[in-house]
Amino acid sequence: MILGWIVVLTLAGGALAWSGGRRASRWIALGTLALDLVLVGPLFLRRPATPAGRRWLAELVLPWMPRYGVGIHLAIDGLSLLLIVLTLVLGILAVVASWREITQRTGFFHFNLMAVLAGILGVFMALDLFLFYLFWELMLLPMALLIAIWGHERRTRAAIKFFLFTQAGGLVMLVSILGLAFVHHADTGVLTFDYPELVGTPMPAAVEMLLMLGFFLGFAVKLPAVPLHTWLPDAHTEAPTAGSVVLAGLLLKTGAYGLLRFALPIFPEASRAFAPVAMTLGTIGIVYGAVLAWAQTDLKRLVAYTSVSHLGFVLLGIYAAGTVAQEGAVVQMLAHGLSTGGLFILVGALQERLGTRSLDRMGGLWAMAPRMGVLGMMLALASLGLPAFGNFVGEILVLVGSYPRSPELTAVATAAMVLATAYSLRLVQRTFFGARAEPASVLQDLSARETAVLVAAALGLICLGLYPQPVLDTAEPALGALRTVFGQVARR
Amino acid sequence: MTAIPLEHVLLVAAGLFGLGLVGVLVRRNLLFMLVSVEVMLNAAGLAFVAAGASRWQADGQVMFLFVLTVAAAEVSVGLALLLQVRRRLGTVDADVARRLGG
Amino acid sequence: MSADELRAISPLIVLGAAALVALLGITIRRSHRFSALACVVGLALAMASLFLRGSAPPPGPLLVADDFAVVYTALVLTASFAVAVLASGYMARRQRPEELYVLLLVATLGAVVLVWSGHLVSLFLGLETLSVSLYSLIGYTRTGPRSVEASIKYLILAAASSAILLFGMALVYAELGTMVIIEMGPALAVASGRTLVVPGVALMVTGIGFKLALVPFHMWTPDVYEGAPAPVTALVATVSKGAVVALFVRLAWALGAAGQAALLVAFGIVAAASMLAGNLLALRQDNLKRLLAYSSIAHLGYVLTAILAGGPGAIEAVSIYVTAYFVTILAAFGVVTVLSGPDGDADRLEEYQGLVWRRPFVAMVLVLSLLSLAGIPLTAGFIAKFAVIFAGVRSGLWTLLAVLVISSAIGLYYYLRVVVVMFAAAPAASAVAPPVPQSSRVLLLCLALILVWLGVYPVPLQGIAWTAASSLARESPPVTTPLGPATARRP
Amino acid sequence: MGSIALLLLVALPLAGFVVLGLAGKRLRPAAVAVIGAGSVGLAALDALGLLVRFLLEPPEARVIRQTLWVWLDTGELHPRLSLLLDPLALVMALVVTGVGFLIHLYSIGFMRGEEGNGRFFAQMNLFVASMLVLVLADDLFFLYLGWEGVGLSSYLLIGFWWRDEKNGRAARKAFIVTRIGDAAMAVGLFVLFQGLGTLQISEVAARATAAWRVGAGPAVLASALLFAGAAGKSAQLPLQTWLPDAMAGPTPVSALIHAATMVTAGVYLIARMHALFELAPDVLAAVAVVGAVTMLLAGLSAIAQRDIKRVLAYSTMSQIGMMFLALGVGAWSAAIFHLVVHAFFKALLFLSAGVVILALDHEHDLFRMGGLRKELPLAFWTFAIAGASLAGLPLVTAGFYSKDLILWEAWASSRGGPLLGAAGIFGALVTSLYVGRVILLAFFGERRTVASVRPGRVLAIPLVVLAGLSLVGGLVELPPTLGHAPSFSWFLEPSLPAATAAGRRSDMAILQGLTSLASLSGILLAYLGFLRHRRADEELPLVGPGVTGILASGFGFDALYDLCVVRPLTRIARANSADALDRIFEGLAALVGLTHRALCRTQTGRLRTYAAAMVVGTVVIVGIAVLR
Repeated sequence: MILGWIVVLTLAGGALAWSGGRRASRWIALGTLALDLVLVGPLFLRRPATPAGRRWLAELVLPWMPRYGVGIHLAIDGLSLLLIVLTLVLGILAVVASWREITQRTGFFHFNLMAVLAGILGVFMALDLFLFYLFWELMLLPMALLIAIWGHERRTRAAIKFFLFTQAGGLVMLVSILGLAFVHHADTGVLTFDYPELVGTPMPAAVEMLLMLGFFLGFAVKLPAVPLHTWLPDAHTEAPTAGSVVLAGLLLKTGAYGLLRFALPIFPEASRAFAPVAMTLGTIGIVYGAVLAWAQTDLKRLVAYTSVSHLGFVLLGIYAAGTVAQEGAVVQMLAHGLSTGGLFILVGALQERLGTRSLDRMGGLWAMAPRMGVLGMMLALASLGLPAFGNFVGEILVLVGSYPRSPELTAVATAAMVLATAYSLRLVQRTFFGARAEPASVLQDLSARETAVLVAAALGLICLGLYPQPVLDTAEPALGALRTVFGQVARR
Repeated sequence: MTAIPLEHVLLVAAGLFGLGLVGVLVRRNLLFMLVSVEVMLNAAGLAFVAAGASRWQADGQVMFLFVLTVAAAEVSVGLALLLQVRRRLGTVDADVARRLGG
Repeated sequence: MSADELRAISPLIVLGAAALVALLGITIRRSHRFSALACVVGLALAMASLFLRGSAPPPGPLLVADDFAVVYTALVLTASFAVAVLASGYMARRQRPEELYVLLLVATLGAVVLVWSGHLVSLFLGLETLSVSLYSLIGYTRTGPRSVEASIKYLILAAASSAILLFGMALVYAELGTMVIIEMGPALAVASGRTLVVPGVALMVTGIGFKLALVPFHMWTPDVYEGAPAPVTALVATVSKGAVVALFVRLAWALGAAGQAALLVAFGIVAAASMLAGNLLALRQDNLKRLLAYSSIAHLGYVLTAILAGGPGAIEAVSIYVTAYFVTILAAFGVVTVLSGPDGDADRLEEYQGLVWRRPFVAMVLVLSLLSLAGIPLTAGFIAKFAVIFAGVRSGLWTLLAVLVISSAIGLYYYLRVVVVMFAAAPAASAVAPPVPQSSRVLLLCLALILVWLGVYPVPLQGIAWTAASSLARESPPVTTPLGPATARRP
Repeated sequence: MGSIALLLLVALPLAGFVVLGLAGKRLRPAAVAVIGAGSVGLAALDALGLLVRFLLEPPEARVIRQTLWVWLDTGELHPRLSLLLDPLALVMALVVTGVGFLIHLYSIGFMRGEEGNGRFFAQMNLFVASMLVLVLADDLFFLYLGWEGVGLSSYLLIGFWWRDEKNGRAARKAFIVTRIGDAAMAVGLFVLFQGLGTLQISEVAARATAAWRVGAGPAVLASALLFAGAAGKSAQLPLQTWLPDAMAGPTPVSALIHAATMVTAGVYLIARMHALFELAPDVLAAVAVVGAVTMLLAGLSAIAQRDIKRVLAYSTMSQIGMMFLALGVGAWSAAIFHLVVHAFFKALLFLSAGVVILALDHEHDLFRMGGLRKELPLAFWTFAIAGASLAGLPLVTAGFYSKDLILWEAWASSRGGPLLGAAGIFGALVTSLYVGRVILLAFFGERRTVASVRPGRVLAIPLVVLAGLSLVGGLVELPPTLGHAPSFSWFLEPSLPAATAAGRRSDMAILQGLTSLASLSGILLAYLGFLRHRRADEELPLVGPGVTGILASGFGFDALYDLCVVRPLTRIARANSADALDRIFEGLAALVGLTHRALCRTQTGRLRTYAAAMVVGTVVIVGIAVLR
């Protein structure tokens, strides 16, 4: 029953924050998210003790539209629990990070932020495909408003581009969802959108491939698979700090989660046939994202393209199928959330102080802002996949898992680590080292609040890097269940 | 006398209808466009009368009566509006009144 | 005409009486309050009488009063009620507002007759009553040249289209020999040749197509929507289209047998063209009323797609769509009406810049209606779009569905563009809009609440739509309609 | 007890890093020095204690294992963070902590007054900790963690003086080039894991020999990739261009990281995985050839360098080439012996050069030094001793014994051959030539600059100790011809198989004579070329300016890579920085916009256009209905 409460609470918190004053709205938002985390806590502790039979840690089933076979079916297993915790943590980081940055209409800002988070929580919980689609669309509008109202120079164009890309993908997915429901209806005479019942619907290969592609397109736009990624840099660059953190840290994960939860188990044969193409797309994403990140002069665009590169690993890991690769994808999702979220907060702090995001006007900031330098260095090292950070564990697991499936792609993906080094070090060099581009401007170091946020992100990454076992144990039962449906794809 | 076959009358009605339609397209003066619309309505009425007659039913003629009344109503409102157009836009030429567009 | 037969057609009588009372009221003493009151009360009474009709069917073949008709009549009456309320606010600052309410009542009467019509004569009469009263309604604000131009354009084109419709009816009658819509199906099955019926039906479709503003006949829409005063535009967009949709569904259901593949292909092209052209034309419109006009063309394209899906499921989808469309468009034009000052309607996009921060309540209603038009979840529009796609997937209209997805993706652009403009920073010197009259404020609130309520919990709407669909399906003779496989008559 | 000592070995420098990292700014320089040097010193003592413990025990009992925790456990991959101390690891640990401690002592004096002193010692401690992890790791993933940690600290320390953009670029170049090797090594690990199912080093050796026959595909692929990783880290061809630029870092950094320890990590890796490499003979041959070629190229390049540190950098590259040659011919313990001895004299060379640089206020150019014999006697004598050991002065220096052992193995062993032996001898000649040149240019001839700073006592201690070790170090491994006491290779026996080269003692004597002759003639040539007939224009005698240029630029590898890899990639990336794929969607949007404008033109506003459209529509629909 907690699940329903979490989503409702987040939305209510948002509404309350809207009505509250400028100062109150921040605390209300923070309080709600903290309360959610408290609610989710016990689930996390109950994790290993899920009784054998039951697959879901918590479940909520309510009737909604019986005529169309639509019901409110929320449930979480290990995988969605991890992502929910990530959502709440990054939500808190985002609220704290934009404490000072948002000055006008903070109430409405926090309402939109909480609405996005509620949408994301819903996506991770929904098991009814109609409800899933509803939450999938619901998180877009507040995000677009976040970008459009509190964004930077070309925010309107970026907001509309972001909205159109994802909505178009969503519409294609809606048609596939309905197609799936009707195929199931034709087969069993029962019209339902419930995920457990739809899994395992027998269907001819051509239809299965078509429907799977519909789902894949919807998710590939969100998890930016390369050709469909061009909305990401604009949206991230123009979004306010909290927007970028939520966008990079969470919205991209909904695509990956969708693939793991819906695309693979419902269409095992088609996914197996499609796996090589998807893995190649993932690898192209890794290399293409890295090369473009290396060539950017705008700091936020650079970090945005690194997301494309990191999520390429996730896509590679998901379709490499097998315990190691998919858990690597899950760890990579969490690590990317923390590292890129942290980097965006840092870049936001820099933009607040220097008024610019362009690397050419930065340099030599180490002397004036050593704390920012050290934390920036740590986050950059995490994003280049240095061992002892979470990203490394994620990437290594994905590569180890995907090697048996296709050695060539894995070799190319590993080679991309060098490109990752190039862009990460370039980022650190052009901001903190070298001569000062603008000696005049005085830069005061990170405030206690910002330092706390970044230290939290860095510590999270180090814990994930040195001892990822709790995360792996949580994800394992969920992925195991998905895999039994998806069949033993990876040769041992 | 032998009944006139339905097709002939329908052809006449169709011809009349086509005439009215062309009238609407060709004429520039709004008044004459109104007139040609009336012609179209009456052509349809004629078709109805013919259809009814061929089946020895009175429905066709009843329909024609209604067509007449409605046509009259339309024309009256049309002329009233025409006056307004003349006063407001200063002209009755259909092509001049194109402030709304795009 | 026995007493219960009279009761059977009581809504029409009430409407007629209300129109007379309003007219007489004007002759005695022109008072805006009285006319408005008469109109509103008349509509309310008509709505009440709609449910107190008793079971007896209306006399003669002219009128049919099944659940389908009741649902659509209720829709039409509520829409007119809303327009009346909006008009009372809008006309308060204008001179000689009283006649509008009379015309409004007559237009509503025409629409209801159209919905109830089971016979070609009543069809024609209902259509023309509605059209004629619309001519003068559109040109009501005589002072502005634009509304006069719009009304004359509408008049000529509407008259021509009804002539075409009439000629089509004549041909159909010539072939089938009956004017009663229900009997046309069996008559068609038994009829020897099809030489006259097919062109006849095609011509009838053109007449109806004009009223629904489907693509080849859509060109009048933007000019009339822009020219006409805002409440009248709302009337044109909702009542006129809704009634004609009801009629089209009834005709399509009855004449199912006549529609060979050819007609279906023609309809498919029209639907696809409407969806694409509607959205494409609205892409960079800076005039809100023209934008809403084009978007309503696209929406009627979606409705036509639903109709083409065929079977009772299709009728249910259409009914859901029309209801959602009514509520949304009324809300949208309600906001435009409320914001319009005496000197001209608030249709330029600049006037809506930063509206959210200047007039939060009104702006939020417009945002909600735009989102509903775009089909964003938690709004009625989403449930409607879902129902249409549901029907489309069920009947496998893949090409039309592809066009629907593409065009609604395009549509997202301009809806969001307006929303983003409204959320942008408010310009410094923005004209102070007139205060919102209390009645309009309550109406907008109700419309917004319904909009969200239908989006969140649409089950009652789906129930009503299913009763309408099944009632229509039940009455038609057991003929296999090409619009879908033989459907179970009793759900 | 042993495992706690082992844990302490790694924990001490790590603790030093954490303390200095967090509180480095607030501590006084003295405290920073004590913590920085102290932690490594204690680790050195700990290592010595372990050495004593090992010597007291019988050879087969000389192993200590300690598992920290299971890093992660998914499917069948469960790497453990576990440490393994065996004689090989202990020797490496001794070198890292021993030489490391001496260099830390030295850098207390060298870095006094530098801004960011705390940061320097923190990063040095991080390096020592990572190197110890690399050396002691029992799981290849844990080794990889140390491997990357070492790369990171080398990046941080090369770019220590971050204000100068040049240092930043050198640091980035070093990290990226080594990362290319690391990527190859990672793929090697995947091959191993897929083939053998485990990455436990001891386990890998056992399963490899069982699962794969000699020359088996996966074995060759895995060893080749591991060799690529080793070549990257140890600056061997083709990934050697980063080492000369790495001299941008402070001199103690060059001494510790780019001479004594990090660059030898590749040698340790191949020695550690010798069982795997033995399964791929042609990879071993490649190792030998690459080693020899790098030795010669680097040696020749060293002759033409102007900067004293770049000479030593190329010398290091050349000496490591010799170690790879030894590994290639299967002389595992000889390579490790040379590694140890090389650590002593190369560190000493850098430290004494550091004294000279400090004295001349950071002057690196040889041609602006000269005649410093009397000015800096300590620097002169220690540099001379280390130089002699590098050149392999017969009998007196440690370098002679270690280099001679390798040359003997290269000549006589089954995998070696006359060609490799000859290359080795010629390498020895070239080595003594450039050593002689440096000593003569720097310390003899007329004085050009005044030495302003005298080295303090703290600097002197490490120099003296290392000088002693450079001389005495060789006695640990006496060849059969000179007293036959191979105690070093005997000590390494359990970890590394003994050298296999059998051959008559007389042949060995002849070879030793040849190598001695080569080193002496090298010094003579240097004397003739650079003191007696010293050229005014600073060119190399006998060879034209063109050749000098080629040698100075290290055979033009930098320009080559820049031309065919770096520049094209930058140009492509910059050209596409606006993301060409975006054009697709921008184009789509433009197309839609175009159709919008076209359609808008149809809305002319004229009544008759609308009527015409309606009529045409009617005709079309009726046409379709009737005709189809």
